[in-house]
Amino acid sequence: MTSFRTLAIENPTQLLFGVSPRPVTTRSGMRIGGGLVYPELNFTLPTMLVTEQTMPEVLRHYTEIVTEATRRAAELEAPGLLLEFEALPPMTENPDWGMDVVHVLLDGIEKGESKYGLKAALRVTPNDTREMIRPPRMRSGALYENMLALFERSAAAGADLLSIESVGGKEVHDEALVSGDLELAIFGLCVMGVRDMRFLWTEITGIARRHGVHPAGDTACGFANTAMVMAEQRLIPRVFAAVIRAVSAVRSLVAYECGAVGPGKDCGYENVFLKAITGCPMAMEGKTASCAHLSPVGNVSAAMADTWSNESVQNVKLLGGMAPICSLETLIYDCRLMNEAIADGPEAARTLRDWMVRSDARFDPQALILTPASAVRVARAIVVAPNPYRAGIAAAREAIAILSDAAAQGACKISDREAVWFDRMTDTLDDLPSDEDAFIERTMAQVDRSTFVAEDYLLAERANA
Amino acid sequence: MTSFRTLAIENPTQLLFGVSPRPVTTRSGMRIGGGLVYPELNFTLPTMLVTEQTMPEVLRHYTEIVTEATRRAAELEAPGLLLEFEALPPMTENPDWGMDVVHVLLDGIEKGESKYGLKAALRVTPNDTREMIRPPRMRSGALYENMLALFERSAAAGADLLSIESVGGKEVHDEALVSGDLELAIFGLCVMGVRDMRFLWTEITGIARRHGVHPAGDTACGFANTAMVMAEQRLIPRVFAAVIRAVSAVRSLVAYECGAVGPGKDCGYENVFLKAITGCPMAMEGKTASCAHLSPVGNVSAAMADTWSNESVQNVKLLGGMAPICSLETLIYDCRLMNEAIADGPEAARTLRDWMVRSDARFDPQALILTPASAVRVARAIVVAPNPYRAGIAAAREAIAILSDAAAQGACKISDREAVWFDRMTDTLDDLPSDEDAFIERTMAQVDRSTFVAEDYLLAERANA
Amino acid sequence: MTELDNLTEAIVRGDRKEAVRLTQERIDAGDEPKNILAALVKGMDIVGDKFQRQEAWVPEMLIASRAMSQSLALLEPLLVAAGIKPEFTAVVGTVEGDLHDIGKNLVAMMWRGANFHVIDLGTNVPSDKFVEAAREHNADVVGLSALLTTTMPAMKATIEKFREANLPNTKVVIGGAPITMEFAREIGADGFAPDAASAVGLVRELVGKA
Amino acid sequence: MTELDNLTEAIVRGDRKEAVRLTQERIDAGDEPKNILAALVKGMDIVGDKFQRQEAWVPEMLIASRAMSQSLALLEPLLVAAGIKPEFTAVVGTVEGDLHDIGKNLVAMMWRGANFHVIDLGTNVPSDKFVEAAREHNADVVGLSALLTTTMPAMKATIEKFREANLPNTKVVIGGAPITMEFAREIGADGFAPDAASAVGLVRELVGKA
Ligand SMILES: [Zn+2]
Ligand SMILES: [Zn+2]
Ligand SMILES: [Zn+2]
Repeated sequence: MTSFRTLAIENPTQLLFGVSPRPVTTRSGMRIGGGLVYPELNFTLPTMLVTEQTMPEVLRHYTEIVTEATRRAAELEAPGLLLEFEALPPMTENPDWGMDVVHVLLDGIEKGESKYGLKAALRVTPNDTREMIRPPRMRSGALYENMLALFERSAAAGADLLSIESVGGKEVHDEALVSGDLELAIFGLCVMGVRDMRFLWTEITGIARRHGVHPAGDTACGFANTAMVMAEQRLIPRVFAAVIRAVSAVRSLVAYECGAVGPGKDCGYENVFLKAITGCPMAMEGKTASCAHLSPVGNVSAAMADTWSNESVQNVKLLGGMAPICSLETLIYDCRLMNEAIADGPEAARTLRDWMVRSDARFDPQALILTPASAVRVARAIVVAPNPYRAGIAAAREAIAILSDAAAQGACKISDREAVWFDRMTDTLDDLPSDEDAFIERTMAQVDRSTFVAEDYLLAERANA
Repeated sequence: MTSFRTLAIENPTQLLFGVSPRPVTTRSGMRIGGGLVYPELNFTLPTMLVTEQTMPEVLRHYTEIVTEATRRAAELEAPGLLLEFEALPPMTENPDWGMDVVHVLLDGIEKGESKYGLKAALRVTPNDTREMIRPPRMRSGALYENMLALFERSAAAGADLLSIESVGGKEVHDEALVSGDLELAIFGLCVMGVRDMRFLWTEITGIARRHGVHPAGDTACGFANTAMVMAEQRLIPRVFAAVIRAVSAVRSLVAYECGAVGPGKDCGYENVFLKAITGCPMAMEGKTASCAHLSPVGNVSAAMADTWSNESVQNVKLLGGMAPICSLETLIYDCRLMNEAIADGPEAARTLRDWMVRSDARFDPQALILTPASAVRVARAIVVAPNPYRAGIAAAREAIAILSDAAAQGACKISDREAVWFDRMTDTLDDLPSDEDAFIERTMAQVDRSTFVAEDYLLAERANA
Repeated sequence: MTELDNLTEAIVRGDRKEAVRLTQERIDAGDEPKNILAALVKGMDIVGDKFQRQEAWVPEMLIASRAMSQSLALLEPLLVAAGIKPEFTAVVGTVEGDLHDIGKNLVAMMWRGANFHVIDLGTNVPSDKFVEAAREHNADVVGLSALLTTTMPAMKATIEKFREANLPNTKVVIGGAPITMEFAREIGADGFAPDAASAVGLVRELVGKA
Repeated sequence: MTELDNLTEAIVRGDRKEAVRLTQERIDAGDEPKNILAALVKGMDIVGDKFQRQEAWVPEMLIASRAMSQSLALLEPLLVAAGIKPEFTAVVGTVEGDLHDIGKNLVAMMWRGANFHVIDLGTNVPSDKFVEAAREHNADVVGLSALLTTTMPAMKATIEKFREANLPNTKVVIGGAPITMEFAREIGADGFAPDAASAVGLVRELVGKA
């Protein structure tokens, strides 16, 4: 396991879209992070059941999507196209169904290549179906086995990239969000989440290695994006969500410690910290993912993107065509613009990047925390910490410092009823023990242990303590 | 009637998004063309009938749209929001229904202003329902009267901007497109179209003046966008569609000759020529209108935009929310980016503009013809011509020169089977008489006169000749 | 300010200890249980209003809700003895195939705060289980939640089960990110709440006026 | 290369004069009308193939189609005398409320090129008129076109009229920008063409094999 003790990118000026120190090359020759931003198209079914009976129609949808997407990408002369197949739960529970879709997509990519010379690649993202039972079993059972089977068989079939939105720790983190409890959030992310990801990503990178494909990365979707959506609905403070984002990087980083190479998953906005730490290329999503969710980070999220995604859209008809193709069109033009700037050299690209950053950073703390300057500060706090727990605290403290400084200077709009949370969160952090064991001891005594299986997190002894 | 003999913007470097010599100020204080690009949101009903019975549901949709749009625009702190109500034919045929929608939207705008302090404005675009009968009656009849009634009543109710996608000349222009007939296209656009627009826009500007609102502008949607869509489907050559675009400017210009002040209608890509000629601000649409149609001009179309539109999207649910709100989100972020560039001064804004231009111009002649350099050249050809007919020929010749030069220099990808059309189109132009009367005489002898009513175009004598 | 006003205030502040102390004090003082209950519900109403006006966050509502729960626990035996029942009985759960808690939990919290008796079936709940629970508890309302578009059909199936089961006094309402009014109408739901905050008003309107 | 090959070639080039001249020549030479017809149809097939391979534009197809029409006009009396009928009879039109011609015209052109007898009802066509025309001409196929989402319901209404009218030998197919396979299935259309080029194959498959 790699331990990242220094930053791959020390200087915020080097944090830039399309460029990363460790590019990832697909079999078709796309060099992700090698000087071009590529569109990453996501898509899902219209509202319908996935069953044995509906599988023919399911496959018809995916066939249509890949056929039309490769055609349109070729028409617009995209330098490459990344497709993400984010499985639906029944497809992970029944890997045969999932593999039917994988084959349809790989076939379509191959046809696109032979027909148009289009470079394309596939990311396969099985669901973390382990949580289908409560409390979830994280390291055994049929759900776990089937999930791994879909990874293994997708890799064997030739999927370029493997990803997941893993959920270990979510058992307590939902509660942490609803109650605005930073301590519990750190426990969910930096203790439970980290332990689960170490286990899971050792498996995934092993599978990838055996089949010569790329273990790409994870995302704190179920954690930090849930926080973002709740903040967007004004349920929880945006400053709290921004701090959660910073802390979530400690969890998502584990994939890279276990050997992931990027591009990190699109919805992991914490990828900005991970890019600074690991130098791996990152997928990002923002304004062109509005089909999937609104957000306060529409432009700033593109500032360091190596692939640019629409997150998810149902295969329904819009006036302009099927929705995934409409999304792809916009993504390709977004990428063209960034690639034109790159073509004028890093100084020019930085000009565009800085407009993206300035566009959002003054309106919302969640945007401010994603700027290159913030990214490097939080990333550094993480790598110098002695362990993930302390990294979580350090990330939170650094985020609070960044945000409260900006609030004080009027550089970011933060209302009074949000600003009171700075002290509240700082008090929480001040109250935490510096020793991880002591923290675990203390938190295990308080949490609702019925929601998770302690031994799956190597916490069984603590549970009995 | 103003006759434009010189260009308002002589220098391509001055053709820039967000800035125009003659800004238009809405009652809410938005200064369109005054240094900010504003989002212009378009929306339409999901697939449903519009009848007396369904009108309550119709109004529920529009209420939802305006309520959510103003709220999201305020949340994202948009400096202003332009809403376009593009009527559906039954709403123009029954102005009572159209006005019900206008009132819902104006109410929603007012609430948005009082609730959030949001600046917003409404563009009302009745349908050109005159073509509901064939051959259409252009200057009389119930269809015509109801259309004008919707204009008049919308203006009286306080709609800020009046627009239309007028169709005079389309009776022959469809045929011109399908048969690749440039002569007939010039007749449809520069003889029939111009004559109809002189009549219609005198009416519209009169109405606007009486009510103190802005006559905004027209679009060659039914002409040049039909050509673009056909070219995108590989039905007709892209170079032919690009030339049609240039010629269409002669027709759309008539609105401004009659007193229109902008912003020109979003889907009128010929607005780039009109901005150079008139100095009026212009609405444009591109990559973020992929919900309505795909196009080869996703970025270049933003280069001179004063409002930035999504063209049209049905009020259906996407994962991220109702589709119009998803569109709005992306538009606002697009505008933020452009406005950040403007904030750094004209030189910086031009940098962004030039990336937008370069992004598309080398891939497609339809993009190349919309660049600032092309825009000024075509615009100049138009204003120095003695009459609309000769302006059409001059615009076509200039467009062909721009495109064939670029093809020769490898500056724009134009295939051999497209390039043969340069000579073909030039031969057609060479064969045309220089005298407009002679042209009319000759063409009237050939066209299918059953498709239009000659006297409605002041062509009756020619018809009898 | 009366002692009951102070109790209301303690709920609003989410001051659990003070709320419990004041509740016990009022019980000991012999106040009418229904008046003490009213003071608690009033506190939650104030918090709910502040939340709707964006003056309070969910975490603050949650703290208030916990203060209310503990106070209510003290009061419960007296309410039972006095024959005072919760305003409504509600069953909530996330439909089969869907594991999303938060929206459902927020609705449960809002309903509890309004003094509904809430039975929370959790996530990934089969349709039969909703019907059973509704029958067993004689529920006034059942709330179905879904976040995935792929589980929206499970919502439809659950509503069909309710129609078959013929429980005319039980209203079935739905909510969740992908749900629209149209969908609710299409599948024959009795009501639809676009967000947790409007779930209380929905039930009061649907059931309360019936 | 035979004389009939030359005729095919003239059609492909869209050389109307030469096509007409060669047709008359072949008639005068006493060639079998059905062979002359085959040469014409073959020309259009070649143009259609070129179009599908993106080697020809619609304007070129249109020119070829006009050359074929004029040649066919010469041939028509002989075909009638020989009892040779067009392969299929088709009715096309744009549905009520919709004025868009071009897509419908392209389909008509493709069908004519394939030697279908085509009755074009124009745009904004009420549903009854479609049914009447289909009955009158004993149409094998009716093509409904719509470009507006607001006129898609008119498509549905027209198909319902056809079902009421009970014309079992008439297939109703639909097309237009907003139309999907799903919509076609939903409203009970017999077929759906995503573009004009595929409209010929669709009819041959639907009707030809019946
Ligand atoms: Zn995600
Ligand atoms: Zn238009
Ligand atoms: Zn429009």
